[in-house]
Amino acid sequence: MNGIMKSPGLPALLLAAALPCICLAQQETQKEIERYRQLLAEGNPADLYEARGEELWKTKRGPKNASLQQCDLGLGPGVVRGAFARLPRWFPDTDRVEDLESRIVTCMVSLQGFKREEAIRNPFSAPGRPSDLEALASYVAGESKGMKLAAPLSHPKEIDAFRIGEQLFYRRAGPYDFACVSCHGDNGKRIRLQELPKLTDPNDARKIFTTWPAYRVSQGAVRTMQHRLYDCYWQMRHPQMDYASEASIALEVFMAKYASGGEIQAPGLKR
Amino acid sequence: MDFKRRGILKAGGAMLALAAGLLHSARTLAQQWNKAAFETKSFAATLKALGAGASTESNQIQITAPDIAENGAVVPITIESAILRTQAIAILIEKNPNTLSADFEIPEGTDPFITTRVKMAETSNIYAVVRADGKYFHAAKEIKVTLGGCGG
Amino acid sequence: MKRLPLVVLAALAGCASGPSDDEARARAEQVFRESFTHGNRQMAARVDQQDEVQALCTRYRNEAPQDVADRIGSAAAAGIRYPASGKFLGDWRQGERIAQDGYGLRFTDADTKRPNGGGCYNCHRIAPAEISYGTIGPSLYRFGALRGTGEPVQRYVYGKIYDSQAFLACSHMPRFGKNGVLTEEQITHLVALLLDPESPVNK
Amino acid sequence: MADPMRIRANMAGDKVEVRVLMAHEMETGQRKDASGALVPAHFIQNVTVSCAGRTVLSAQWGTSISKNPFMHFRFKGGKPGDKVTISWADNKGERRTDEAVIAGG
Repeated sequence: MNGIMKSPGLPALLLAAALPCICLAQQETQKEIERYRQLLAEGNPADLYEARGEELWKTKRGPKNASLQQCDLGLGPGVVRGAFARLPRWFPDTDRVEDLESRIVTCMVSLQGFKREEAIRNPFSAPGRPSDLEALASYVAGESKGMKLAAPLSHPKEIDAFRIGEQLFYRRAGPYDFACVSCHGDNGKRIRLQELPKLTDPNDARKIFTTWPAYRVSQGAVRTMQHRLYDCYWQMRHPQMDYASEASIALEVFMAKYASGGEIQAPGLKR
Repeated sequence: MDFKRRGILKAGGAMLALAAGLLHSARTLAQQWNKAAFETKSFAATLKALGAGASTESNQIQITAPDIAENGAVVPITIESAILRTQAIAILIEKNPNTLSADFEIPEGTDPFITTRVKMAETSNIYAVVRADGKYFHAAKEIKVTLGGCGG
Repeated sequence: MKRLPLVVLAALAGCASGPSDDEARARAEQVFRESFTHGNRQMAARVDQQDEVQALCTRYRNEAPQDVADRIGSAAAAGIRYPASGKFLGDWRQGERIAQDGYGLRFTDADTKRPNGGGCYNCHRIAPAEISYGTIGPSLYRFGALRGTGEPVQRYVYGKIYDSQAFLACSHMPRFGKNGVLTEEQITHLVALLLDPESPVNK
Repeated sequence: MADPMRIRANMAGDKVEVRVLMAHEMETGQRKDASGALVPAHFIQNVTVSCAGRTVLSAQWGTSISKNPFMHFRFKGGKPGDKVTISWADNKGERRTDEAVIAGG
């Protein structure tokens, strides 16, 4: 909390006295939520998305009737195993820093001949309207499960992206005056019962950043990092963020630095 | 337990042309759907529609489920019956628009144990109803459904 | 949180090597505007421009130096419009509904006639019955019982909701009144939720 | 045609342990879409599991089984190499059948 609350006669110790009994009930709730998550762990519906993504990866599609099996995700054409653990990164062919989703789109355009607007027409699935990008992202992410995140931060454009991401992380705007840091700036904080990672603390960042994309039970779908950012800005009373925008990738580069070394556990399973 | 894709035989729709016996049962599958039971609105009404006269509470039925569900869309629940000759296990969610959620027939040789995931409209009692030797038994557990995140 | 000496604060603000902080901030502003081009135009216009408080809190990462914090605080305090009637206590039942309701000002909230919610439970514990509460803000449970319910406290709570930065510069809490999120009447209902002896908060 | 199920079947002592994930929207008929119209109910009503020509589990489901349904159960009488076949039918007459070979213990 920022500074001591300046207010008439707040006996801070009085409030502190009330805390222990509140905390106890709190731990019960937290323990039960943890149990809820464990009971779900034995079968992650994201597996359905990984299988469909693998199918799509290998299927010839688009004007050029080609598959994505020659896509270079950073470890060479066609190498999928471990590629996600090195993203986001700078790519020589586009001379841009790209994340998992923007790189898949790049390959859909260059290899399969889709126009970019076509490739990103349905980035977020809705009931009865599955998204190829969510399935493809689930498959590629799953191929780095268990590996350590090591997104590079050496190329000048990667450093530039980091610095922009850092500025945006603290940028307060809109009717709620929110920035990312408003919710992700402290350890052990929650919105309702949803714990919030402090994204500039490696201990939190390593455990959380590495679990996206993830199947979200509240949405009955796998959601990617692009959706995560789009959804955050929705809650921050900002307008729709453009899919795979430069700002989204800059924020990912910023977060990836603090999550570096974390074990990839994607696709994850979340509320 | 992660599903290893490679180890699993991936069967496409073509599997439909299976041995006639199975196809036959797949076709008759759809008729056996107890519409009346799935439209009941209370524990008692569901019991009647399932053909149960009375049902006695039993501590031989174990319900494993979280006390608090972070989201009502997916609530994991496991039911295990220690009652001999358990023939069926049903899941009832009292406060849902339709109480009956699922009815599992347990043939000879299959464990009286089932795990699945249900949707809960709000905090409610969940009943596990067991039919054994034609008699009905039940156990109940309250599950709190909370509003996660800052939506709402 | 201990106050850092001014010189350290200034250094912190420009901590990254390479392009100066101002250059990085200008670059970020340009990237920000180019990344919200397909969505709602009015909302984009509003977030493209930061007001002075938002810009200062961003620059100092919510830890403004004392002189800046004092300036923010006094300007905020001066800007609070208290109810002309002088009546701070509304209906705590409506206050509970407003505190539970997170609707309003999102790009999916099409019904502009429906009043905005306050979403207070997202960050605060308030009435004991609600176990799904947040912890970004302090617990407000027994607020009236602990701090009294007289006119000065009513005035403080009204002002804190209207513009939290009048009491804590760069507070995480939105300026509900100042930014036009909640109406005067809605704020009085929230004041009642915290201070009305009959409210479950004080039971 | 719905996506294939993910079936995992392996021996656990003398029993076969099966976990299955099915790709299905499981619409309750109570949900409204973006324009406020009710989305019609679309849910799996019947599930049948067989192994070595014998039905080892059958179920009738209502609208409150979660989307992308999951099931975990055990039965005796199967051995490694046998096939576990799972079929579902939904209220729109759509069907899906998939199978998996029982892995070793």
